[in-house]
Amino acid sequence: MTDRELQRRFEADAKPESVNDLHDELDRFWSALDDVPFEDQMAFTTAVIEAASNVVEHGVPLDRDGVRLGVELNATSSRLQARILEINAAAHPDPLTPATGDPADLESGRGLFLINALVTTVTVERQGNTNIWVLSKESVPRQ
Amino acid sequence: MTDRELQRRFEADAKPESVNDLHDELDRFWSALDDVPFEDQMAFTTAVIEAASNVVEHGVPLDRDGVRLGVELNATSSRLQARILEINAAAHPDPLTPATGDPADLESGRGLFLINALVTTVTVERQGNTNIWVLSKESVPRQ
Amino acid sequence: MQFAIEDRGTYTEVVATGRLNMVSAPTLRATVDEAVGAGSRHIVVNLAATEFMDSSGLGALIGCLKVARQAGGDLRIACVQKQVQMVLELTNMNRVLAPYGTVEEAFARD
Amino acid sequence: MQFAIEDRGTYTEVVATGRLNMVSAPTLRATVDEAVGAGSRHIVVNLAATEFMDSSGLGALIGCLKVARQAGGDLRIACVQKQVQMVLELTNMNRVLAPYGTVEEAFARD
Ligand SMILES: Nc1ncnc2c1ncn2[C@@H]1O[C@H](COP(=O)(O)OP(=O)(O)O)[C@@H](O)[C@H]1O
Ligand SMILES: Nc1ncnc2c1ncn2[C@@H]1O[C@H](COP(=O)(O)OP(=O)(O)O)[C@@H](O)[C@H]1O
Repeated sequence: MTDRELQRRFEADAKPESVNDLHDELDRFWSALDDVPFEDQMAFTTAVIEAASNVVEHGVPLDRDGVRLGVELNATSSRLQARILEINAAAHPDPLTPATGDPADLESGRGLFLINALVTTVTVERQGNTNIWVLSKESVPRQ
Repeated sequence: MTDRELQRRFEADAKPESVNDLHDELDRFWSALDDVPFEDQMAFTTAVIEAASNVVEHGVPLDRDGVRLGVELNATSSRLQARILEINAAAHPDPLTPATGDPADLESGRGLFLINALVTTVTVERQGNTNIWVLSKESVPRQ
Repeated sequence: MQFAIEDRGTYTEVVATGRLNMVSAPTLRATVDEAVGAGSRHIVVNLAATEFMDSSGLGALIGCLKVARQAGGDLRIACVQKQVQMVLELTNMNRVLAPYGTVEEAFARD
Repeated sequence: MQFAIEDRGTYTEVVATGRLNMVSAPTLRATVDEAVGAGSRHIVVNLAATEFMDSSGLGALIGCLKVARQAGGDLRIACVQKQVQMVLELTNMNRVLAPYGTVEEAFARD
């Protein structure tokens, strides 16, 4: 296993079409990183798209400039990480502790449930005018 | 405190307007039971309406007859109980364990969260072609 | 549930009467969309006669808040009854939608 | 994402190509609504070329299943790729929407 690190940054208006642009960015990320196991790519992409879709669907803008969606992708030789930024958005009512993923508990919103089931850790924080979700997934490159 | 018991049954097509008819039925239930503390009426009504709305919104019919919404209300001198029936509906993927109500966890669907926060116990079961939610709330009549 | 729109000069008042649930939520959305479309920027939803609100109603209010903010304005709520207060508190949404005691107070300090 | 409708005699095939996400979900709904409105009762959604599905896409499929059943028919899915299979399994929705190996098999035993 060789040491390597790759970073990418994406930013766009939080509108549905941006989710497709982000998906294209993720596809390019995996092309640049051809040693990530396919199962990990699939799980990580799904979690990032779910989190970004939530920003588009639920983010409440602070003003007429609307919410911006930012995504920072980072891969090292031990893990994949995405920071999903909900920029210029109202604070969440509380520091949100995402639901823990009990596979039998379909009732608690499939999006957040999937995110929790697909990555290793999820944290949520507020910085300035931005809500940030950090998704991390342990993933070791194929030999 | 006097011993007393009251039962009511409601059934209608699972369509939005039925939620208003059910709400009228709940209002009549409280009129017939004028010793239930107002806070308990308010909490219980909210939980029953949330559960019934979920049946209308999410129930998947087995055939063209569509889903029917049934509600059985029961009050004794120690508790309020509602059985919410999703009749002629697809089985839920698993016996559903409703999310436990952590007030800081806004992320897991406000409807189910509210139900769990407002009543004492929630159970879900399947019988024949019907999914059943049983909501119980401890409530002692005003003296 | 019925909705009435009143132009109050510096703000628009939406008076909501009845139950804010899955039946009436789309009408609230349409009413506020129309007000914002017609140029209203500061909207106060008067909930004095709203006897009941569930999570669909709350979702509609938050959707309306988005529409108002995206148009460069804001939406506030006033005169909530006990049941509405209970739902706002349990969901912690009283931080995003803080209820004002009277309609006049909602934009008084802007 | 693109959708194509093919009349196969005893059933209608909807071929979905691309990503089934929040952008394309409403189009799937409209496509199936149209097919059911035009009299189709047995619908097979061919997902062979659907490389990705998220919870919005899954929600749309379930909505379409409802529409088909309410019209007295049914909707089934066929030829799912690995990512779609993963989402169906994690959400346990493979019990409500069990994927068939081929489009022909979906209604073969009815
Ligand atoms: N970025 C966000 N901003 C505000 N609320 C959110 C956000 N993401 C999720 N939520 C809340 O959490 C709930 C559950 O989300 P999710 O599981 O993705 O289901 P869905 O988005 O289909 O409702 C949402 O309905 C919403 O109330
Ligand atoms: N009666 C039901 N039948 C099927 N699925 C349900 C039912 N009730 C709830 N659900 C599932 O649980 C999720 C969360 O429900 P809820 O907390 O009420 O939020 P919402 O209905 O706003 O999405 C729903 O999105 C749905 O996927």
